[in-house]
Amino acid sequence: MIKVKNINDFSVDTEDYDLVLKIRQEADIAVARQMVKDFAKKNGFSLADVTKIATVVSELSRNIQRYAKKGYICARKKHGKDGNVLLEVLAYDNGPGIKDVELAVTGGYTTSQRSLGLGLSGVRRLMDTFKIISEEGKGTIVITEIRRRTF
Amino acid sequence: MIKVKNINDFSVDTEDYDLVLKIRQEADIAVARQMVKDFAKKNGFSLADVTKIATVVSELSRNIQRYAKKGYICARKKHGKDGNVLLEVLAYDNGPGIKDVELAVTGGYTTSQRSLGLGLSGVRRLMDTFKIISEEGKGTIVITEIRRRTF
Amino acid sequence: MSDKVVPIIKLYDYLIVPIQIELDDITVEKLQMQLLNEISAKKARGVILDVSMVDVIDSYISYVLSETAAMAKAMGCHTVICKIQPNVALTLAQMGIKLENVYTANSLESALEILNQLD
Amino acid sequence: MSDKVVPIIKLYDYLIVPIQIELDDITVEKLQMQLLNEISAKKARGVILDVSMVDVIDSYISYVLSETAAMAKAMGCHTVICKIQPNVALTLAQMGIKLENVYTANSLESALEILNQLD
Ligand SMILES: Nc1ncnc2c1ncn2[C@@H]1O[C@H](COP(=O)(O)OP(=O)(O)O)[C@@H](O)[C@H]1O
Ligand SMILES: Nc1ncnc2c1ncn2[C@@H]1O[C@H](COP(=O)(O)OP(=O)(O)O)[C@@H](O)[C@H]1O
Repeated sequence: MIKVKNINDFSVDTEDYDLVLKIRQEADIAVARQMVKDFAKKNGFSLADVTKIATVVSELSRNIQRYAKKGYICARKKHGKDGNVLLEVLAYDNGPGIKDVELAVTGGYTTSQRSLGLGLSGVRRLMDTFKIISEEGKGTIVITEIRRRTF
Repeated sequence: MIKVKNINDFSVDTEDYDLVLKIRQEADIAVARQMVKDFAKKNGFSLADVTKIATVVSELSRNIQRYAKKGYICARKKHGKDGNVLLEVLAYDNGPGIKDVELAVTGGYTTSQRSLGLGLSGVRRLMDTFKIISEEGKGTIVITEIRRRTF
Repeated sequence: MSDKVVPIIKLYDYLIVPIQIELDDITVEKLQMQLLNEISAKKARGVILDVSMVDVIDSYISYVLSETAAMAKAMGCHTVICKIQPNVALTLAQMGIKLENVYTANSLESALEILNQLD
Repeated sequence: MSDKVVPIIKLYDYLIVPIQIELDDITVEKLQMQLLNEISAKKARGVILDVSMVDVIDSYISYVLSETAAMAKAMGCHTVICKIQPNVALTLAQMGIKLENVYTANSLESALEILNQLD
């Protein structure tokens, strides 16, 4: 059980999640991608959405690995107010944090040499909800949800 | 150390060999092939002869696996009377033995369903010397040598 | 063989590369190395990447593929990405990612046609 | 994916199969299954086995390859074995083994030519 309350007073409890995946090395990215993909499939998400979700996990876990060295990817199934099923992906790390979150979420901004800077903005575009909490020197949390479509 | 004297009074001492490889399952065939191949290469055999030697090991180890279930492939470097370098491959098993050795070495004879019956005869054609000792109910030994060619 | 992550088939002046492995970061970097080495060794004038088996292409993989294509171009070699899965194409489009420096085709046949016309 | 031992590329009505793995008994049997399945699924009229990376073909592997080719033929599909290593060809010849039911070619281009002429 990991309880976190230190990033902008935001609290994460990994016990609330169906799936908790440690990201420590590059190889963990592929594992996380695969695990969350299977989880989404099992919960009846369409193939198009499964592809999006896998891509989101790929982006968020790479950011953890690249900028914070280690952290967690968590996933859970939720029920929205309107009875909809949602899949939530949460990425959490205790890395350096992001100075200007606005800028980081703007497509095209990157602090990497070989990168497009389209990761976070891409995730926001793929998912139905997107929230990022980051504090310099403390870490970063990204919380994002996608609705299960029935058509 | 395995000393064997039970097949037609023929004695094999695995301590005399540079390489002794257990054959117990199909996967061991590829390993034996690779190990003897490396050994032949290291001892200066030409690529053409290395290919032949690997093929010989493949045939003999498959026969062990297929007809006797388990056995050994051994290999060693030897010096011929004329100063030539030889590579000897020995296949040994305590399987059912071969009733009619003459017939078994004749190309085209096989007791398998899906097989050409060109294994033992092929080995004999590829190598410079070939000897087979087999006793029903006791087992089979194949000893075969190839000269290192300097051209 | 350890640094070869994909099989590469030479046909005419072209290389056909079926990518039938998961593209993680390490793999995609090895893929880049292997491709550039083979383009140079075989003096290839075109390379066709068959990505029909690849079910995730994210921003970094896109970046490396485009970068590889740019390097190939500098070596006189065009790149065609062939049989991208519709869901993968959709995801890339929605993220605002465009594969740069590459042609795209729906089949190996049309990929070859594109390369033939460029020659 | 576990039963797929080789990548298979479809070009026109043909399958191109680069065999870039060691052929042991288990692998060669999986290869046979995979090939026959894909010939049937893709209605292939020709299959090209690129064996340039294979450095041992013994009597059993020969048997399975010839058997596969015969089964393919029964399904209306010709088999070309392409780029066999000279040392492997020599060894087979010396053993008195002939690959049955297959055509042989030195390059992918001539393999395609053979199949085109058979059509
Ligand atoms: N977990 C994180 N920790 C610290 N900084 C991050 C993290 N994730 C993203 N960033 C910052 O946000 C920028 C934009 O991220 P992103 O859109 O994913 O693109 P990219 O990773 O390609 O640069 C990164 O360049 C980096 O500076
Ligand atoms: N180690 C062995 N133990 C018992 N029988 C053997 C052994 N090796 C070969 N044989 C017999 O000799 C026959 C001919 O062997 P071979 O020429 O290698 O062809 P194949 O294995 O294809 O039949 C086999 O069918 C089998 O009956």
